[in-house]
Amino acid sequence: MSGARVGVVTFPGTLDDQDAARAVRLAGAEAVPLWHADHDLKGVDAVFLPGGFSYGDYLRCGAISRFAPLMEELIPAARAGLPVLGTCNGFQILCEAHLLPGALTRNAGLHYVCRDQKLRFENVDTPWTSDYAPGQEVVIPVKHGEGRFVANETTITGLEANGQVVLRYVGNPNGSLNDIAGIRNEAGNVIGLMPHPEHAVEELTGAPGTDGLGFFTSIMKALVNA
Amino acid sequence: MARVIVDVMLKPEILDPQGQAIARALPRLGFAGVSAVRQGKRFEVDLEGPADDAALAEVRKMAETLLANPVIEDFTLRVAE
Amino acid sequence: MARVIVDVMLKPEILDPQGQAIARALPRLGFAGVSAVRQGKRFEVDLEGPADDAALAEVRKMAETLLANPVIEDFTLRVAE
Amino acid sequence: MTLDTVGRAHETPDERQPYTELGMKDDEYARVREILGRRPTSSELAIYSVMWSEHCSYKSSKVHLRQFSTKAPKSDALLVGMGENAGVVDIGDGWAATFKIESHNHPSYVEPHQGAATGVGGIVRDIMSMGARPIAVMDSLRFGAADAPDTRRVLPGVVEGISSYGNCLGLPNIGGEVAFDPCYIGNPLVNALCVGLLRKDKIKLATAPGPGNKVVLFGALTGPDGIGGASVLASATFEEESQAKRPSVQVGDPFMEKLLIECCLELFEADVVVGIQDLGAAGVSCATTELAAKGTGGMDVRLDLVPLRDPTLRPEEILMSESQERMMAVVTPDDIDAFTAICNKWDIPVTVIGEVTDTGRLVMTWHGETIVDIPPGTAADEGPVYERPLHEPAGQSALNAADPAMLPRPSDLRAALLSVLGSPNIASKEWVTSQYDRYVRGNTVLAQPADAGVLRIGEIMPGATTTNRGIALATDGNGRYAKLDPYAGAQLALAEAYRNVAMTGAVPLAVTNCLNFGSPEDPEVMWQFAEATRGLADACRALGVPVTGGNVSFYNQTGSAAVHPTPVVGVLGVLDDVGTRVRSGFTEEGARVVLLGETHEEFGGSAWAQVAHDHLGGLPPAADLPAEQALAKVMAAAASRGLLTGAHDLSDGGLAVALAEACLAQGVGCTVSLPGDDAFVDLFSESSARALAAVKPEAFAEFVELCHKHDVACYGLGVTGGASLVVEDVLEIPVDELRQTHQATLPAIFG
Ligand SMILES: Nc1ncnc2c1ncn2[C@@H]1O[C@H](COP(=O)(O)OP(=O)(O)O)[C@@H](O)[C@H]1O
Ligand SMILES: [Mg+2]
Repeated sequence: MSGARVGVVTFPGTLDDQDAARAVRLAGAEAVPLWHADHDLKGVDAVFLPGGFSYGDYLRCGAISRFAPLMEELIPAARAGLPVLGTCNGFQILCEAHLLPGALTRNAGLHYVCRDQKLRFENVDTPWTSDYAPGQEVVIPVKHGEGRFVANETTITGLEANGQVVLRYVGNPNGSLNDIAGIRNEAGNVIGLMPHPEHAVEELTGAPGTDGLGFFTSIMKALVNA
Repeated sequence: MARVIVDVMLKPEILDPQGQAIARALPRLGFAGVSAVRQGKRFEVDLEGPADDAALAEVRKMAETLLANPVIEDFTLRVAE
Repeated sequence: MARVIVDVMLKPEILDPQGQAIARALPRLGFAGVSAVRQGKRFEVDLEGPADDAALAEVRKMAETLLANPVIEDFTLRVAE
Repeated sequence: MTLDTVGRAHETPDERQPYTELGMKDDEYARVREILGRRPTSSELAIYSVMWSEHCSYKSSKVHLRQFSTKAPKSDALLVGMGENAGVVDIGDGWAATFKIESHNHPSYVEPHQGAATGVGGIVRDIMSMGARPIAVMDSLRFGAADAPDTRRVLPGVVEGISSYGNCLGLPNIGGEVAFDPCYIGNPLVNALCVGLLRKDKIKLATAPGPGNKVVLFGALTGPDGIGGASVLASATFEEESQAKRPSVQVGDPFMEKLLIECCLELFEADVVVGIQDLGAAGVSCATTELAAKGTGGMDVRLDLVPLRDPTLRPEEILMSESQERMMAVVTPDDIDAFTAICNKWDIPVTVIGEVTDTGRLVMTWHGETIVDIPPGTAADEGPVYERPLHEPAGQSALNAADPAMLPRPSDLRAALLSVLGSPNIASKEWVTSQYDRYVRGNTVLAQPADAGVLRIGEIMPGATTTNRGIALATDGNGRYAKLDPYAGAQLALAEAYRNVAMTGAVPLAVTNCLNFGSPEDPEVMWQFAEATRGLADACRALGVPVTGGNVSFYNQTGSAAVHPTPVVGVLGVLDDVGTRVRSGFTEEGARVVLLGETHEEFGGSAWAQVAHDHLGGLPPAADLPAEQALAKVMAAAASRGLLTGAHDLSDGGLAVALAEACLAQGVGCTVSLPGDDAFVDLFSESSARALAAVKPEAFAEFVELCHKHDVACYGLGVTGGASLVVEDVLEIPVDELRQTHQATLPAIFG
């Protein structure tokens, strides 16, 4: 057994933490629960910020969570290179914390949407995506009411030019600019995506197929080879 | 072209979970001295013509039927300077 | 006890689907003469003390860091009469 | 303002009290005076009026609901039966499931979003109060005609309310129904179901034993929610002119409820709860009287300690407040600190408001003065019981005589299929279900579009004994059938839910129900109610599945026009190995398509009669319960032996719709021929106890033998494959065209 330890954060109102921990384990790593109110990253090698409605998504999704004591530890660690993946509410928190550019806003259709979403990988140059290939198409569920990625023009141009767009929707569910479903920071260690890979890791449950498992096997390999 | 502002707030006796969650979070974020927060909606309605009485009556009707939910919300209306 | 109002609106260049949906619905509901609608948020922040300069500075910081997201939103702040 | 104390009640025996305004009858009020030996205080009146209301006391339905117990089939699975917050069923390997369905019809008409949201919140707390972790929700919805303007207000609001509340709780939505009929225009039916999981030896009950134990209120603060009635009371009693406006609408806070769920689970895990009760319709009144009545018999409560959102609330209003997201627990003095610490961790307000006693009295004080002193059982259990008069509705025989056999039949069956498939009742409900999170918690094996929702239970709780089991749930109801014959209609609702569960390979175990009817004071409605309960009780006995609980919703009517009698039935079943579950529809090419069950010419209340002729008349299909049971046995055996690649039951729209839906499931077409000699009857009749099975070709002989063994008629219709639905010599429709027709309807109406 490897020593790869992936932290899974729980805020009040986090919902997909159990799923994320299961996915981490299925990939062969250890899932370490991290609690929002602790100033303690427990020495993990990577962090997964799961989806949900932290603080009820009141005010703006992720707006209150980003001030949590745990975030005070996580923000500098991420800046220093700790691999961090945020999905859905986790992505929103990463944007609110300015670890990723842009913001996630109300879906253009004004409805919450849960569906099995076709996606295309654009850039796989991150510790969370090395098991995928550029151009590869996968199906992974989305489920959100506020997933429309927006940023000013310079930011978008920069993201595209630097290869920071990781995932694009094939059939845009929410009106995101440039069909953007997931991005990474410049260094490549912090990624945010609206889709939920942790819901596509087993044949029996969740979305059809196991297309999401690659995120977890990728980080596992990255940590073991590190 | 005139702009009318419609402010919509939950009636005072109705629970405002959003406002409460914000108010509860503030001390933890280092903000002291706030006793309550309520969150509502603000609409900017741009008119094609001037904000005369007829137009304001129209916006009022719009607020009553569409912008606010009279079962749980109150609204106020004013012309932007 | 004073009340400070913080109005938060999406920056003009950011798409506002809620405002647009309302504007589109208006003609169907028989309202004419509206050229655009934008929807934002309004916060009523009740202070324990008076709305003096120190308190207002505090609320401004709160608005900048918490109530509004500067990436997509602008805010204004005023003391309620 | 004068406080109406027990002392004052003694001194002013003749003071007029506004019991009529609170919905109490003269004799009910007289009975309260008799119980107490004096006039009630206004607080006591508040308690009795809510506890003896139809909603809380079941005074009109009780005599009929008894049949669910007296006729109950013997069942080893039933751990807790009717009468508790929710029934509990043994699902094996040390695990138990608890489930219940409840209505929030009227609030959802007044304020669709909040009404539906708080409906979900309420049923989830019911499940929590059994000591369970809520693991999924379902919603059964009925609206007026799809294109009616008010439906465009009500439906999107209701769906958004369920979506925002349920999604925020992190409970997957695994199924439900959406139906339309003009009869529901002023009375939508919003029924929400929740299912929870617990260890068999950890069931919690609403009880307050042990004098000296503390009574704890935790969760949201109490505000002036849903207490229109109480303001009447306070102002009428005290000539108070300007009572603040009290909203009858309650607003829910799903975030608080999510914290409450996690908090309760930690409390149960730490074993610091003696008894627990959710605060539902009658708030503190209900929780205190019921806990006290089921415990040692007495309780002292300091009502002024109840933490308030609005400090101006009067005691009567606190007693009647329906503020959401609150729970009450009984805790030993030794455990209070541990209990409080867990609440604090989850940011949940917690307050000790009283103590259990053995006095046999529920005594409440307000700043030291006694305002309530009653025997709690008289409020909780000894409410009035009515045998309401009933008789068959005047038009019933004319309705039954209007046989659909006389309706002109279509010459173009292809067009007939498409028009039924695209009609709002049959059309895809994806516009609704795509707003619900069906994946959260990672245990959803089947959800829409499936005949039943299926959950894996092995990974749900920490410390779970390893198990491969799963549970399946379905809800069904058909107001059109029940209008034609409420006895049969209730049986058909049960039969359909039972059949839907059986389609997954699960063995149906237990039943919950929500009975939505008009006014019980109308003898014709009461007849419908009596017939439906009798039908349901008889059918539960025949199928061997006990009723574990449910809910009655009366007064669903506008003026004198009642909704169709609408019993909605939920069935829970168990799969020993969830890995063997059968998926819905055709999932692979090359499977043999088999029709199970007998088709007769039955068009009363059918989808075709409605869509083609806007007709409701005749008699509903016969409910053949032994045949349903045999069908379920075949499915369970076939699933566990792995003979099937898919299945789908036949219901509204008959074989035609079932074939189309089976093709749509995964985009796999089929080529079939019809067994009978009247293609129209074969395709559109709605005979019950029928299903489609997609059988692995190599298992065909074994499957046929299985059917023979259980005496289930089976017809090989053809094979799956291709990109079209082909009914030889009758019609051919590309799956893409089916999809287009099926999916376009609701988005075209609701945007
Ligand atoms: N209100 C709802 N909430 C959740 N799921 C729903 C709802 N309405 C329909 N569904 C799901 O959509 C699918 C199709 O519904 P329906 O055609 O009514 O099924 P059936 O005829 O088998 O009862 C089923 O999986 C059902 O559970
Ligand atoms: Mg079905």
